[in-house]
Amino acid sequence: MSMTSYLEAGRRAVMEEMQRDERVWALGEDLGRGGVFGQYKGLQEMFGDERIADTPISEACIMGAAVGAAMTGTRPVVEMRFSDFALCAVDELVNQAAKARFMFGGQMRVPMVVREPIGMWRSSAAQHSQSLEAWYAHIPGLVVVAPATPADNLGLLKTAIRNEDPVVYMEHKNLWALEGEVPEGEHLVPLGKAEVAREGVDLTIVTWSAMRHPCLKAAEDLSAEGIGVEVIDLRTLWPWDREAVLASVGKTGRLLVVQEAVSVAGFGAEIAASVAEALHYRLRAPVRRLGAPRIPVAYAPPLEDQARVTDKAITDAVRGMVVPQTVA
Amino acid sequence: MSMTSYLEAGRRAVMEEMQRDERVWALGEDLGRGGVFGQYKGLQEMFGDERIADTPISEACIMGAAVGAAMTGTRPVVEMRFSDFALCAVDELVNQAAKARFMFGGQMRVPMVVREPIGMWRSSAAQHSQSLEAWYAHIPGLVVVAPATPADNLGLLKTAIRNEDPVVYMEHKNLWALEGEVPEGEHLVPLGKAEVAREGVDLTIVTWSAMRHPCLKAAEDLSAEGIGVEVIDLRTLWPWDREAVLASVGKTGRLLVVQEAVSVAGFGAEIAASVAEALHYRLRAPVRRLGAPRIPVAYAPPLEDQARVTDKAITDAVRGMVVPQTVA
Amino acid sequence: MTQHTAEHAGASGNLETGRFLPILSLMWRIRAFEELAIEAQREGLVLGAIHPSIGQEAVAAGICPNLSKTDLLLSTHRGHGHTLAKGADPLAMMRELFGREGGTCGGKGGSMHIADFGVGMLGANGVVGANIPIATGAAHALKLRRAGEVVVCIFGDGAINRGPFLEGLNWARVFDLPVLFVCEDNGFSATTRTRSMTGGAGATARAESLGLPAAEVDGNDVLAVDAAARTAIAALRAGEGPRLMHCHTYRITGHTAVDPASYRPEAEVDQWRRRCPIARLEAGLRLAGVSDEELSRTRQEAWDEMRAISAEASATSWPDARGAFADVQDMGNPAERAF
Amino acid sequence: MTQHTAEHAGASGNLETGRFLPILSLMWRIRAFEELAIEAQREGLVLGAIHPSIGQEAVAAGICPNLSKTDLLLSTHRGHGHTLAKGADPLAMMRELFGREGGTCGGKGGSMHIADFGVGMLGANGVVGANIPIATGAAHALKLRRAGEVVVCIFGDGAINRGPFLEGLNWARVFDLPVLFVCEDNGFSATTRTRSMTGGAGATARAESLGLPAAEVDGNDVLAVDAAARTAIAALRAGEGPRLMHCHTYRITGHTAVDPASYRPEAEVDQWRRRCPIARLEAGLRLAGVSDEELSRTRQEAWDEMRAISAEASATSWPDARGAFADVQDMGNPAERAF
Ligand SMILES: Cc1ncc(C[n+]2csc(CCOP(=O)(O)OP(=O)(O)O)c2C)c(N)n1
Ligand SMILES: Cc1ncc(C[n+]2csc(CCOP(=O)(O)OP(=O)(O)O)c2C)c(N)n1
Ligand SMILES: [Mg+2]
Ligand SMILES: [Mg+2]
Repeated sequence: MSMTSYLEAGRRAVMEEMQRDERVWALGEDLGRGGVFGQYKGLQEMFGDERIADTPISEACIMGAAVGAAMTGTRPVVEMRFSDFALCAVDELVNQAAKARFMFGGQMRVPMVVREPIGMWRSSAAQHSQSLEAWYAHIPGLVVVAPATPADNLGLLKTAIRNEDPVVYMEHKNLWALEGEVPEGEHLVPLGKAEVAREGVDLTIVTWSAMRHPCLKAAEDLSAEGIGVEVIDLRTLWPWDREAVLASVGKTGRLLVVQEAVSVAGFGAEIAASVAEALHYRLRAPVRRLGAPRIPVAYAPPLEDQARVTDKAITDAVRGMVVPQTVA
Repeated sequence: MSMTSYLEAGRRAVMEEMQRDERVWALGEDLGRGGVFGQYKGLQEMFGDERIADTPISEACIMGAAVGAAMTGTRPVVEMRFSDFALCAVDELVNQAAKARFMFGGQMRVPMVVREPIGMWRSSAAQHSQSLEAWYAHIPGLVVVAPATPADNLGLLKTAIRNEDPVVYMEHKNLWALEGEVPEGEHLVPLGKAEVAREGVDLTIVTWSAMRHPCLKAAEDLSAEGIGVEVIDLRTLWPWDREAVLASVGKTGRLLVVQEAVSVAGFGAEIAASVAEALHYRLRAPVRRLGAPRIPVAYAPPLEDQARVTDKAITDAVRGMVVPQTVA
Repeated sequence: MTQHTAEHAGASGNLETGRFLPILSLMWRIRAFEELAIEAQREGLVLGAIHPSIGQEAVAAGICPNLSKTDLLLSTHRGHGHTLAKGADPLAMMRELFGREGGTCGGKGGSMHIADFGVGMLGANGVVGANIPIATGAAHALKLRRAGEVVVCIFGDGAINRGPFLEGLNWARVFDLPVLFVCEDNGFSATTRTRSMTGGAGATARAESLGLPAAEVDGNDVLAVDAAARTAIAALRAGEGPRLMHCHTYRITGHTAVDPASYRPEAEVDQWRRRCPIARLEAGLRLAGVSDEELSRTRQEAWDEMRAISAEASATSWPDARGAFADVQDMGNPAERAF
Repeated sequence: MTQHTAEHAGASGNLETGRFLPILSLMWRIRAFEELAIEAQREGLVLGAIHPSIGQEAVAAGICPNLSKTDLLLSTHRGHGHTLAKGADPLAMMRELFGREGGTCGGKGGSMHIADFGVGMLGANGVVGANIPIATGAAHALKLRRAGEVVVCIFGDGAINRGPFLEGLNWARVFDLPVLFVCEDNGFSATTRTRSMTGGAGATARAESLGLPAAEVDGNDVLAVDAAARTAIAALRAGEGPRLMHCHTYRITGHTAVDPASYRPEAEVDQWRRRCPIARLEAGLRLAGVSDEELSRTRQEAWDEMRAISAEASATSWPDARGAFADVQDMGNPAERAF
């Protein structure tokens, strides 16, 4: 184990997989200079400018070329810079990458990873702050991953690069600097497996990506009050770990889903609806979601904060759920 | 009242609004020849080729130009042909149209309607059959409408054209030929109001778009068995008519959401989760969703049918819910 | 900009019959395949839309014989001819159009997504212009892999107004990729004359502005197409980077098989019927000494082959419905967890 | 392709001082505004990214004075100069950068979304190239409304590799719209030299291939920019359809204010510092008889104005947090129903 940042863990994942498999390459804008956040730093020096390829500002072609290159014996890692810019390449991802294997009757595979950094990151405003993971979870053919820790960013990105189908890999911009323990040797984290980040008996929080951290903080604070919160970090949104979530809520009888994204039609709705469908008779309180209001993210801090789910909001929500309810 | 097709109702809506307001115009491919389905037939002869504008195959520019034109004193109706092709114009819709009013602090408005026909339509396969209404419901700044009847297509499209913010207006391709009663004079249907298409006391079905019809068929069949199904056609997905849905489920105690779209992370999850949150203690059965499996739509009929929700599947689901459940 | 018109061997009567008789056969096979597909659609055997390339056969037949099986091809919604010319099995293709078992895509794609990766045909595409970045990426992979193959990407005149045209051609130039872009210009974008929607001189001017050598070609003259393709593909193989060919042709049918195409004068269609690329090649071959008997045998064999295929396809069973859950994705496979 | 370089009045010493003294003032105001914004960012007053246009002021200052208040302008992430030149209130702009009440966008947009519709400035944009279709549509609306105004759309050299560049320019030509596209070429797309990512000759060649007259302009010579803009805008007003200007310039700072820009040699930056567009205009004005005193007063006034503005902006209060729920949409307004 050693302390590594979330950013460095992602860089190491790409580096290790490129060393392991010469078919792996990365493409995107400014990768030669290390990428916009430094996630590719030094890799062009190490692997050359063919395998760490700088591209024109052509998101549609970055994504579309990756689809063609994935069909033709290589394993591209696509860098979209901000998930917001990936909106310039949706046909290529959703109509092409996601559907090709099926539409062409399984004649080939499209093994590509699309890195799409999400989330709020200091006054970045409406076009640089979105979290649209729910969109991709809705699209057949895509795997969706949203790591929350350095170790997971290493282990999940490596696994994603080895996956034979397209993966939308959503790192959170506000986590780049986060430090955490990361195993020394080969570290792979399976897709589709959640992590129980904290155990508890009174209520289950299901979350992913950056929200893991305020959830853990809230759980810590609540434990002082005698409330035992179990925190499940989904890590992969499709396929999400239904078994882990149902087992936990089956035990606690209470579910709170916490997401940074807009709550309306967010991925939390899928979790909440699935749990309500499966465990209605075991629930000791109604399922609940906590997410952003349906507003674009604003620039000025007091406005931006209105879109933020805080640990305070989480503790309040949990308290509201564990306090005995009168039947409405 | 007179019998009119769903397609003709949409055509009449555009025609009437263009007659009423000279700022209204339509743009898209092949509109001069009536549009790909005939929804604009005769309108270029009536209004000239400036107001019914044929465009290059440039979806990004069709959508983006509409944004600019809406900011500059006109009210564009954008024709995307198939909602699938609108995936070539997502930046323009989601990063620009939806956010401009907010991002620029309310300095102007973006009054535009984007017609995006959705749904399965005889062996059209994976790139011409999608229903992605859930995506747009998730995006702050957008209104989302999905009419199911000729009268609603007239009345909702007219209201949408008068709306001051961008509207994603999703007609269903399989309904074009559907005939129904349509009022003679001015007919406006308010956005955000559901219709109780059939009353019942045992279970509430919430649905929208083409699924209204198999739901009504199922309700009819079930009434013969003594099961009273209330069918709510949402009509508008954002804002959805929470009051109507909660009132109905408050009465029946049972909710089944029926959608053509992929169930996972579909809009049905929002409805199911909201109802489970709000009415947990009133529910006589767990909420349930019926939608497509998470597969692309295939070409060959036996495969295509696997993605279809039938009235048979609906009656089965309803029966399963009204039969007394043992506590799990 | 190079011009490829009638300045070739064909006009002077000494065309290589050994090369062009098989090309004639290919053109007839394409024609027969599509005529029979249209007939089958009328009979309810083809359920989705089909976009025939009748009248445009010289493009497919002039280009693809210059490719080896491992070279790659990407096509459009109007892709039957290209796919056949690349060597796909017509029976599997017809089964695909009929949505039957054993179709090239197992019945999942239909006409608009026809593909045969086994012969390097990486797919038709239902989204105009979407094949351009994909083809570019395929060429990028070939270059990374130091493979000697080349990629051909065929699209319509309408596609040059979509952004991916610029992004793909620019990309191919920047990375010096072995890809030949072919604008198969039939004058129409569905029901609209493309000229009225196109600023500037068109495909070659745009390609040249992006640094690609480009050639204007008479797309109804298979000899001209062949000559231009041969030159271009040789340059690709020599590592000279991407190129574009602009082939001028015309579609004799409507946009889809059911489009009456009333938006154009009958006289115009007639004029192009007289320029039929098959009849022109036959005339050339006749001049070069091929007998009428051999010509009609070539035609007959093509029709016989395709008639048999169509009959066999219609007698094939439907695919197993469970196939709808296969080939989606391995992780989160809907066959295990559909809803 | 027209060339606009030093072949104008400035070089010969008889430039119109009445026209260019205000332009000098504008350039200083832009420079001072941005230098102070950078300073404010260091002090923690500007929270989001800022993209300075220091060294590029001649583009904004050469073009915008040729526009009336009701003409329209669209800009990029690097839009302070354009916005000021179009007549926006610098205090409201600085407040926007500081995220304060009374900012041009009420603090919702920040530097990357600065806009002032009251003076025809329809917004900076955080998505490269996204302003091109929007500007095209604004011009389309002006044409539909038979309005006499014109639109100017400024974007960077990196934007010409995005699809919307092709789609927008083609559209503007097809509909003959009154829009002037300006490629403000500072040589870089963030940290990458754009030349290495650009096939063909560049912006003018691409525009010409789409049927737009295009001009190459020395973007550090405000007289050249002014002359080219005047010609182009007059043509627009005469209904001659869209045009493009390719202005060659350089950004003296990094891509953002915090980018050290170590990817380029100091000598190159120095060379461009010596071509400072402000110093060049001052030299021209001096030649035309303007006194050193007047020149330094012009400079001083600009700095004084902007210093006062920066101080006032920093003393302004934060916007009311409830504003986050306003201006989203009326139907389904989150102020009424947020979650
Ligand atoms: C992005 C996109 N927009 C619109 C369509 C609908 N469409 C299908 S074919 C076609 C015309 C294409 O014209 P062209 O590229 O010239 O090809 P052709 O049909 O003439 O072979 C259109 C508009 C589509 N499939 N994809
Ligand atoms: C579609 C898109 N891709 C990438 C980015 C990230 N980005 C912001 S500015 C920039 C460089 C733009 O270069 P250019 O267009 O020359 O403008 P300049 O910054 O030089 O003024 C990039 C890549 C973006 N904002 N939008
Ligand atoms: Mg065509
Ligand atoms: Mg630049």
